This record gives sequence, C-alpha cells and structure tokens, in this order.
Amino acid sequence: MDTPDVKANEPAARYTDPIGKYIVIYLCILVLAALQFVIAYTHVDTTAMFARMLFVALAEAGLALMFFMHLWAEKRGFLLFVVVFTGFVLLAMQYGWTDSNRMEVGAPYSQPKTGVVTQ
Amino acid sequence: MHDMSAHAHVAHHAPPTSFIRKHIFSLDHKVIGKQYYGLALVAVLVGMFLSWLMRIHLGWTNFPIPGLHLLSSNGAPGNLMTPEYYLQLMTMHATIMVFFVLTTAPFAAFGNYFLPIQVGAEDMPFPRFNMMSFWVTCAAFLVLISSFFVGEGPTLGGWTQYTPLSAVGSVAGPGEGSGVVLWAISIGLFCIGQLLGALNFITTTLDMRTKGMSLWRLPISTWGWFITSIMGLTAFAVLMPACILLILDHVAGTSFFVPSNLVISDQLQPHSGGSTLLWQHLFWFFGHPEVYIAIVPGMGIVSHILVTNMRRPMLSHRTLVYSFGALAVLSYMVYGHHMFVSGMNPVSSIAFSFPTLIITIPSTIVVLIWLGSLYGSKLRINSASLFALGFISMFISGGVSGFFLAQPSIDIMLHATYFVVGHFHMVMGVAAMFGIFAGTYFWFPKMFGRMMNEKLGKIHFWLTFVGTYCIFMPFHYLGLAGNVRRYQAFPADYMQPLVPVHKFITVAALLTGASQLIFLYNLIHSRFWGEPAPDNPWQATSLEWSTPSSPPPFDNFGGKLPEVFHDPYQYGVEGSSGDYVMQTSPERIQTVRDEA
Amino acid sequence: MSQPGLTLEAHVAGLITGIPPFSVPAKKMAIWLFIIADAATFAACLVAYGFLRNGSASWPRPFHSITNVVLMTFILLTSSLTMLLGVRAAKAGDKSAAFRWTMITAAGGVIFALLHIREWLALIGEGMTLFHNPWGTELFGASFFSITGLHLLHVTGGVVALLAVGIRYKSGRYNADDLEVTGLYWHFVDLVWMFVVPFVYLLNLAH
Amino acid sequence: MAKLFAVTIIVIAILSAIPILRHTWWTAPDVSMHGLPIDEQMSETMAEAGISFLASQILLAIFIWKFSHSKPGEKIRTFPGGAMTMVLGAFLLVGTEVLALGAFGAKAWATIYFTAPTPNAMPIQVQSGQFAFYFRYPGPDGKFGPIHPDLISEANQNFFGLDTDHDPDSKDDIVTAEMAIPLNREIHLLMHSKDVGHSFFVPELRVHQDFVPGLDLSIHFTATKTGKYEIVCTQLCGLGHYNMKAYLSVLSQEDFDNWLKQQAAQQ
Ligand code: HEA
Ligand code: HEA
Ligand code: CUA
Ligand SMILES: [Cu+2]
Repeated sequence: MDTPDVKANEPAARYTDPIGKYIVIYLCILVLAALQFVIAYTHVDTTAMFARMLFVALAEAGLALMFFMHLWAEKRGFLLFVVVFTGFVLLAMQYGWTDSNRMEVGAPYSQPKTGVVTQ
Repeated sequence: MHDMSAHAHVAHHAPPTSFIRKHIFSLDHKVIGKQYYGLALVAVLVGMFLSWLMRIHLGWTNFPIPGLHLLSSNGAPGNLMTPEYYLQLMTMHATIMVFFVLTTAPFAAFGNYFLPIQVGAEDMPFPRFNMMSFWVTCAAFLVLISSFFVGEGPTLGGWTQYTPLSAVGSVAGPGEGSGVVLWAISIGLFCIGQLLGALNFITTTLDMRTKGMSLWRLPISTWGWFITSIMGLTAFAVLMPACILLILDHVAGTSFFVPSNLVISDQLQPHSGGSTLLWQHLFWFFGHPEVYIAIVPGMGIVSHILVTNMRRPMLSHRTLVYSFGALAVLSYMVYGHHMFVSGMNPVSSIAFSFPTLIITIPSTIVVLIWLGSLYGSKLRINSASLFALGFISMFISGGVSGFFLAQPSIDIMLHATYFVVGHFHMVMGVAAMFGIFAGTYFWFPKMFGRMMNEKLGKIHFWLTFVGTYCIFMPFHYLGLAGNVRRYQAFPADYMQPLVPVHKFITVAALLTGASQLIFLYNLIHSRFWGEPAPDNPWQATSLEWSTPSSPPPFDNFGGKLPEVFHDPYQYGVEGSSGDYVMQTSPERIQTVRDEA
Repeated sequence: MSQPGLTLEAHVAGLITGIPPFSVPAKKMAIWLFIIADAATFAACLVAYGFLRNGSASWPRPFHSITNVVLMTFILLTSSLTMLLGVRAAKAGDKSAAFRWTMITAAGGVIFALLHIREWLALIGEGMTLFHNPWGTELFGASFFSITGLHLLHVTGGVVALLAVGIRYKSGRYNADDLEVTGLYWHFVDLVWMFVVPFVYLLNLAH
Repeated sequence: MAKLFAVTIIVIAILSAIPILRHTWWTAPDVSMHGLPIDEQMSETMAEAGISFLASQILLAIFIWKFSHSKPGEKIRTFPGGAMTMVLGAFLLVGTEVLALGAFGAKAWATIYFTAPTPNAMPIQVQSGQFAFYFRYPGPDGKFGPIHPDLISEANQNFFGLDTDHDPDSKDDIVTAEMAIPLNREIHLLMHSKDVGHSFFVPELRVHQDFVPGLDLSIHFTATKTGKYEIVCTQLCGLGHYNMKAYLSVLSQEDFDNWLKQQAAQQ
C-alpha cells in the first residue's frame, strides 16, 4: 500500500505572505506598544490603568500569535486547541484574587480589627 | 504494511552498540520505560519502608525500633523516633510516593514503553528529550534522598509545604533548613523531567500514529496517557516557578510567601508583605491536577486490561475517553477544595465545591461503564484482571469518601483528619497502585519476554486486597471521630481511645507490606527464570501484541510499521484466530461498535 | 454496542489514516506545547506578582525614565520581525539571507540583554536588591528581579538557540523547519515581554 | 476464585458499613447552635453515599460472580440500553444527588460563614503560636489594647506583645492559656497567628478554622451545653504540632464570671 498522505502531513503555515504584510503587522504592534506607554502617562487609578494595559497587551499578543507565529494560517482545530486550552488554564489560575484583596482589609467577615499594629 | 521510510523525517535512529547507549543513556523508549519502572520500584520500596516506620511509631510510640539510630542519630536517639523525625519521614513518604512512584510508574514507565508501540511508532519523536526526562527525574530523586544525609535531615513540612513554616528556615524548628531547599530543588527538577516527557507523549500520539490508526482507534490506555500528559504540561509548569519562589524566600531573603510581623522563636522575622494563601493557591493549582495525573493513567491501563479479559469491547470506548477529558478539564476548576477552612475567602469555597461535586459525574460514568461492560462478558480471572477489578472496588470506596470532603460544610468536621488520609490512600495509595500492579502482571511478558508466576500473583492479590482495606477503611472511622492527621502521637484526651485502632492498622500495614515481598520475588524470579512468553499470551488485539517478538525488537515492529484495520478492541467476533481480531489483521469482519 | 456488527467495516483503511489531526509536524507541535507550558509558568509568576502588589498597602513607583524600556521594547519587537524575515527566506530557499536575518535577530537579543543588564546594574546601584530597596515595600525588588530575570533567562536561551540553529542551518545540518521552530520560541519571548512591560514597568512609573 | 472474590467484596463492603451504622466511631455530639445543618448534611450524605457505595460494590461483585464462568460457545451480551443507560443514570441519579446535596450544603455553609456576629456577641481573641494557644479577654473596658509584635515574647510571658505601661486599653486585658465561654452567648472569636499556620478545631463545637499568618480572621459561634472540650491544632506547624491543644470550658454565666474574675486576679 502507498504511504500516508504526505500532503496532509505538511504544515498549513507556509510563510509565503508578502513582506509588506509582516511589516504592517509589525507597525501595528509598535503602535499598540506605544499606546501602552501613553496609557502609562494618563491620570487614571491603577485598576483602570491595569485594565487598559491588559487589553492592549492582549491585542498585541493576539497579533503576534496569529501572524508572527502564524497561528492564523494553521488549521482551525489547532488554533482552537492552543487558544482555548491556554486561555482556560490561564483563567483557572485567577481564582485567588479575592484572597489578594483580603490581604489588606482582613477577612470579609471580621469587622472589628484585632489591634495588630504595624510599627 | 508500508515502509518505514514514511516516517523517516522523524526519529529514526540505529540500534545502539555500546553498553552505555544500550542500557544507561539509552534513547530507546522501551529502555527508558524500564528505567522509569526501576526508579519507581526503588522509590516505592523506600516509601513503603518509611510508612512501616511511621506505622510502628503511631501504634507503639515508645517502642524502640532496632537499628533506627543508624538511619539518623539525631532523629532517633536510642532508636526512639523524635516528633520531628516522624514528620520528616512522613513528608518523604508522601513526596516519594506521589511524585516518584505514582507519577513515574503508571504514566512515565508504562507510558514510555507502550504508548509508542500502541500507536504503531518506531520510537518517540524526541528520544533525546526522553532520555533527559528520565535522567532529570532520576537526579531529582537523588536530590530528594540526599536530604536524609544533609544537615538536620529532610523537611518536615508535609508534601504540601505550607508556608511560612517552609519558607522561614531553621528558626521555625528542626527540619526547616536545607531539607526544604533540597525538596524544592528536587520537585523543580521533577517538573522539568515530566514536562519533557509530556512533550514527547503528546507529539507521539498526535503525529506518530501508523497508517490506519485514527484517534478513535487508539486503545484506552493510550488515551489515558495522552490526556494525562496534557494535564501535566500545565500543572508542572506552575509548580516549578512556585518552587523557585519558595527557594528564593528560603535562601535569598525574599518574602513572596511570608507575611510581615511574624514572631518565631521570640524573634521578629525580617520578612514582610508576602501571602501564605498565595502559596496554597499555586500549590493546589498544581496539586489537584496532579492527583488526576496519578489516577487517569491507571484508569486507562485498567480499562485496557479489563477489555482484554472480558473478551468484549467496552460498553462505550468513546464515553470513557470523553469522561477522562471531562475529569481533566474539571481538575483545573476544583483545586480550592483543599482550602475550605484554610482561611481562603469562604465565598470561593462554594465556587470550588460545585465543580468538585460535578467531577463525581464523569467518575461515576467511568465506573458504570466498567460495570456495564462486565455484564454479559466472558470474564477471565488472572492476576492482572483481579488487580484491575480490585482497582474498581478501591476507586469506588475512595471516590465516595471524596464526595463527603467536597462539601465545605462537612469538610469543617473532616478536614485534616484521618478521613482525608483514608480518602487519598484509597484512591491514590491503593487504586492507583493496583493500576501499576495490574499493568505489571499484564505487560511483564511483553516487557521481559517471560511470564510471571500466576499462583504467586494471586496470593499477592488476595493479601494486598484484604490488607489494604484493613489499613485504609479504619482511617475513615478515625477521621469521623476527629483524629487529626500529621500527629506523631495522640495526647489529646478524646484521641486516646482511638490508639487501639491505630495498633490494628499498624499490624495490617506491616502484614500487607510484607506481602509485597511476594511481588518483588515474583518480579525478580520471573525476570530470569520465568516461563518464556509467547508473543500474544492474552489473545489481545492492540498493537503491542503484534510485535514480532517479546520483548519487541529495537524498532518495535521489525522494520515494517504495522497497518491498522480495526477499532482497538474487536473481541467477541468470529475471527480466524478465535474470538478476537487483532488491529493489524486485514481480515474483513463485522466491526463490534459501541453506540454512545 | 449491541450485537457485533452494525456496519460492515470499510476495508479500505485508507479512509481513516493516522494523519496528525492538526497537520502540525512533531517539532512544531513540541515547541507549541512548550510555549503553552511556558505561558503557564510566566502567568504563575505574573499572577503571584499581581496578587502581592494588589494586597500591599503601598507599592513603590521608582521608574522615572522610560527611555531604556522603550529602547528594549523596540529592539525586541524588531527582532521578531527580522526573525520572521529569516524564516521566510529559509522557506523560500534563500539560505544566506535566512542566515543573515537569523544572526541579526540574535544580535538584537544580545543588545536587549545588555541593555537589560545595564538597567539591572543601575537599579542595584540605587540600592535595590532582591530583599531590600530604598523605596519601601520589599517585595518590589523580589518580584521585579524574578520576573525580568526569568524573561532574561529566556532571551539568553533564545540567543544561544538562534546562534546554534543558525550556524547549523548554514552548514546544512538543520533545515528551514528547525529555523521556524526556533522562531516560534523567539516570538513567544517577545510576546511575554508585551505583558512584562506594562505590568512590571509602566504600572510602577513615578508620576 | 471469582466467586470467592465476589463474596469477599460483599463481605468487605458490609463490614465497612457496620461501624458506620452502629456509630462505633462517630463524630462527637454537637454542642453548638450552628451545628445542626452540618450534622444533617452529614447524615444525608452518609445515607446517599452509603447506598451508592454498597450498591456499586455489590453490583461489581454480582457481575464478577455471574460472568466469570461462561461456557466456551457462549455469546457476549450487552447491558440493556448500552452505554446510554450508564450516562443517563450518572447524570440523572448522581447528578441530581450531588447538586441537591451541594445546594443544601452551600446553604449550611452560608449560614455559618456569610453571617456577621450579632452586636452583643462577646469578643475573645485567640493567638496561635508554636505550640500553644493564648486567649485574651478585653476586660471591663471592653477594648483590646494594641499588639506590638516586637514585644511578643515567651520568655517575658508577654504572649500578646502588650504594652501595659503606655496603652491604657491593655491594662485590664486578661490573657489566659485556657478558654472559657459562657453558655448560650454568642462568641466572636478574633483569630491571629504570631508565627506559622495553625488551626482551631473543636469537634464538638463544629468549629474548624485555620489561622493564617498575616491575616486577621474571625468566626462566631454559640455553645449550647456546658462541659470541657478540647481545642486541637490541625495545621502542620512543626515538631510540636501533635501536642498543641488547649481546653475550652463552656460554663454557666455565673461560673464564667467567677472564672474571669479569678483570671483577672492572676494577671
Ligand atoms: C488519585 C488521587 C485522587 C483522586 C482520584 C481523588 C478524587 C477525589 N477527591 Fe481527593 N484527594 C487526594 C487524591 C485524590 N482524590 C489527595 C492526595 C488529597 C489530600 C491531599 C493532602 O491534603 O495531603 C485529597 C483531598 C481531597 C479533598 C480535600 C480534603 C481536605 O483536605 O479537607 C477533597 C475535597 O473536596 C477531595 C475530593 C475528591 C473528590 C470529590 C474526588 C472525586 O474525583 C471522586 C469521584 C469518584 C467517585 C465518587 C466514585 C465512583 C462513583 C460511584 C461509585 C457512584 C456513586 C457515588 C456517589 C454519588 C458519591 N479530595
Ligand atoms: C501513592 C501514594 C501513597 C502510597 C502508596 C502510600 C502508602 C502507604 N501509606 Fe501513605 N501517604 C501518602 C501517600 C501514599 N501513601 C501521602 C500523600 C500522605 C500525606 C503526607 C502528608 O500529610 O503530607 C501519606 C501519609 C500517610 C500517613 C499519615 C501520616 C500522618 O498524617 O501522620 C500514614 C499513616 O499511617 C500512611 C501510611 C501508609 C501505609 C501504611 C502505606 C503502604 O505501606 C500500604 C501498603 C503498600 C502497598 C499497597 C503497595 C506498595 C507497592 C509496591 C510494593 C509495588 C509497586 C510497584 C511499582 C511502583 C513498580 N501514609
Ligand atoms: Cu499548631 Cu499545628
Ligand atoms: Cu483535590
């Protein structure tokens, strides 16, 4: 019998895009990176700044992932696997934040302070 | 049959000639699998030995164990174990068992040996990574063991190493010095080793399958290893930085996990700003997937063995695989169930409790599929199938006790008691171990070319099955009565009446432990003097039984990769070779299909 | 299953072959898996940092100038582009161009690392160590050095990989696919930096 | 062999259940106001899990018994309904079972942890350290003096790091090594650890809460029966972990007042 379908084994991402496309993406990423620096100089509170920066960083990373790393050109199944799996794991890591908030305010169910003072 | 050159672009290496390449730094997945098995065997003997010492101490606290001072003159002056030495042994017992036995044997050892063969590959795509994976794991084991001999001995913080106890150093008492650092280095190395292994397992399963081997034609054991390696990929990747931060806290004076204003041994500690809950979140984010990493390969192995011995396909192969997948997904969402009363936000407890309860559904499906497949089967009883059936029984017992712990309201009474110890020994210390035993009796002929002694195997099974129930069932009762774990003695008034139960458990543990020597004898004796094994002693269908010899030749299939024509478990059909048709047989048959 | 044989097995096994479901060859698959694991590692570090920063009463904001980090970011992002051009050339069979671009990328990595080390030394000169700094909350130094250190380690590893693979590619031992795989890793290092810059530097900018 | 195995499984399952049914070893009787839902939750779970446990073990045994002795020519058979039965069974039976219990359990948990103590709850502070608990009562002024970590010293017997010379609130604070509480009075327990993690576990009171270094936690409970109980530490805290315990006396109001006076006199 003949060998397995060799074509099917070949990667979908073929790196044949025109250089111009890469440069456009590169410029987009540069602009987004610059945007982060701009956000850093706006006067908003840390939480809002964090949220904006996260948003921009995700956009940047998305561009890099899809076009620099050619995920967009891979099979959709692979794209979904990488994005959904990684996203899920990273999301599952976020369970702890409420405990971080409690580091300062103490437990949500303890009203009176016990009187520990920090020198 | 098609030519191997189809796969020539990956991992084609010639058989080694030198002794070192053949047996030590071997690139052959089969040798590496055996090396992992050997490592697990050494580790389990150490771990079991430690558990004997612990048990003797718990039953008869003032009984001097002859010769114990030779092991550690500080830890056991006059052969009497000190409280800290008990905890040190306990920590080492757990670490060795969880990491170096339960992750290595069912996953790395059997997986390495059989996953490439079951998918019909010559080897893994990255044999060098594979070799490194083993040697890094081996180094991790040596680092861990070395802590017995360095400084004040191994760490006493338990396998969970809760901070700040584990992060502040020797001020917190003996067993918190170099032992912790060695522990963290060892576990960090272990993570690297398993990451390398996981890369190989996943790529082998996805890219190295032979012609005709679609994903749904993979045996369930392969699915078990595959899903486990996906879990391992991210779980170990989180534990490793956590260990590095712990080491920094310990030696570099940082305070990631140590809060401000601690007064230990009347000294105000220099640390500030860290969080102990952060360590718990990071550890359990790894820790819970880890326990499924320990059980899913066992489930796969047991399914594989059961099918062969039931002489019929599973009720539904696919449902089993989907359930494994569901376990893997859910295992990332439940980790906080270890922290219900640990000071975690009590709202999170509810958020973690429901996924934990839901995880019983896929587990139940797995158990019911096994039971339903038994119905109407033509069950063969041999050592392997006995252990596989024992696995089911043990998994039910241990799983049901997990169902109590999953509810925070009940966990108030059961957390940190022997109920938890009973729970996890049932699922992990026994069920998963039974997976290893079943795998050993089943695959030994293929791995070593000789049959194991069935009679000894059955004696071993009976003693172990009854013995482990005698050890671990009473743990649940102790827990209900409020017996706290990680105690080297039970001075509390209400625990005193429970000591006789501990004595009973100790006797059972020693007897059960002793009966493992039968297994050891069987293993060694059969290795050299067992009856020569035929190529397919169990009349099984999957690819590992179609290799041209036992053990398989260097390239597994003797120069010709097999071609696969059937679903993995074509039992109960009229084939030319009897009631089964091998995956490689080009015979036309009416496929035995599952429905769901 | 009910009775054996609901369907007649299609005998032509070619209908179902062992084609990789993602059509991603082994090496590329392996690097992607490594990237996923590494993403979890970095995420764990960043989450730990955020957890502690969020839980601290005050957090130092000692960075006055962004010149250095802008420069570093620009160099790293640009090195991603040169990497891409290298891989593209390799895929098109232009060996010497591929080699040249790869070396340029490696040079970008070296410059990045040198700038980074210079910055570290400056901070250490200001009195910042792993467990102490002149601005208060001690965890600042610990988290800064551990996160940027981990990243620097990746850059260093990347440079070594680029040099090794590049040279072997030139000598013909490695092919374009190997270069592509190295490139994927390099882009990932770049991608991580996109998160390190805002969270570790920009959020701690003095106002 | 198979029959013997089947019988063994059944015998083990039944033997395992007997101590549970006979309560040979069982949770200590509840003496708390909030414990009832916990105990109900426990017995519900025990009943449902017990039935599941026995049913699945016995089913396993029966199948092993029946299907291990097939004759050579016999055909294999399929469970009625195939895998669908199993999946549906798991989802419907176990699914509803766990979700129902989960909902009730969540409610029980919420009544304990999501409620604030009543304003007239009596505040008591507990500090855990290697390897002892210390308790502090605010004294007549009803106020706890501040804690100075740098003053904490076992050697000087200043367990809480109080500065009685400078802090007026600290002067009348009563520090004890045993805990006593009045009957039927809500207690607001303020918990902190001075060194590593510990835990506060009183089985009879259905109270179990870890001390988290660096985090002030509090719990509240009411005892409904006089008696002497034990507080044990359940979080691994070092070599003395096994021996870290204290007594908790639940006294009538009168006895409690006397006890507190006595303790105050000893300060
Ligand atoms: C192989 C390892 C393994 C496995 C598979 C499991 C499986 C489960 N575990 Fe376990 N667990 C551990 C290893 C494991 N665990 C370890 C090591 C610890 C302690 C760590 C430490 O603190 O040191 C622990 C601790 C632990 C805790 C924390 C206890 C505490 O510290 O207070 C909890 C709480 O929810 C829990 C729950 C569960 C649940 C719900 C399952 C479920 O997946 C079980 C599902 C299975 C079944 C339910 C059985 C089959 C089903 C039926 C027969 C049908 C009918 C049954 C019912 C309706 C109940 N486990
Ligand atoms: C896989 C995990 C595993 C295994 C197998 C065991 C096996 C045993 N354990 Fe272990 N144990 C743990 C994991 C395990 N344990 C963990 C995680 C803890 C928690 C520690 C902590 O609190 O931090 C613990 C704690 C623990 C305690 C509680 C300590 C305390 O809280 O104070 C006790 C007490 O009796 C105990 C006893 C035993 C006994 C008697 C055995 C055995 O001796 C039972 C008899 C042996 C067997 C049934 C099989 C042995 C297998 C083979 C001989 C061959 C296998 C083949 C190959 C690997 C190739 N263990
Ligand atoms: Cu305090 Cu254990
Ligand atoms: Cu868990």
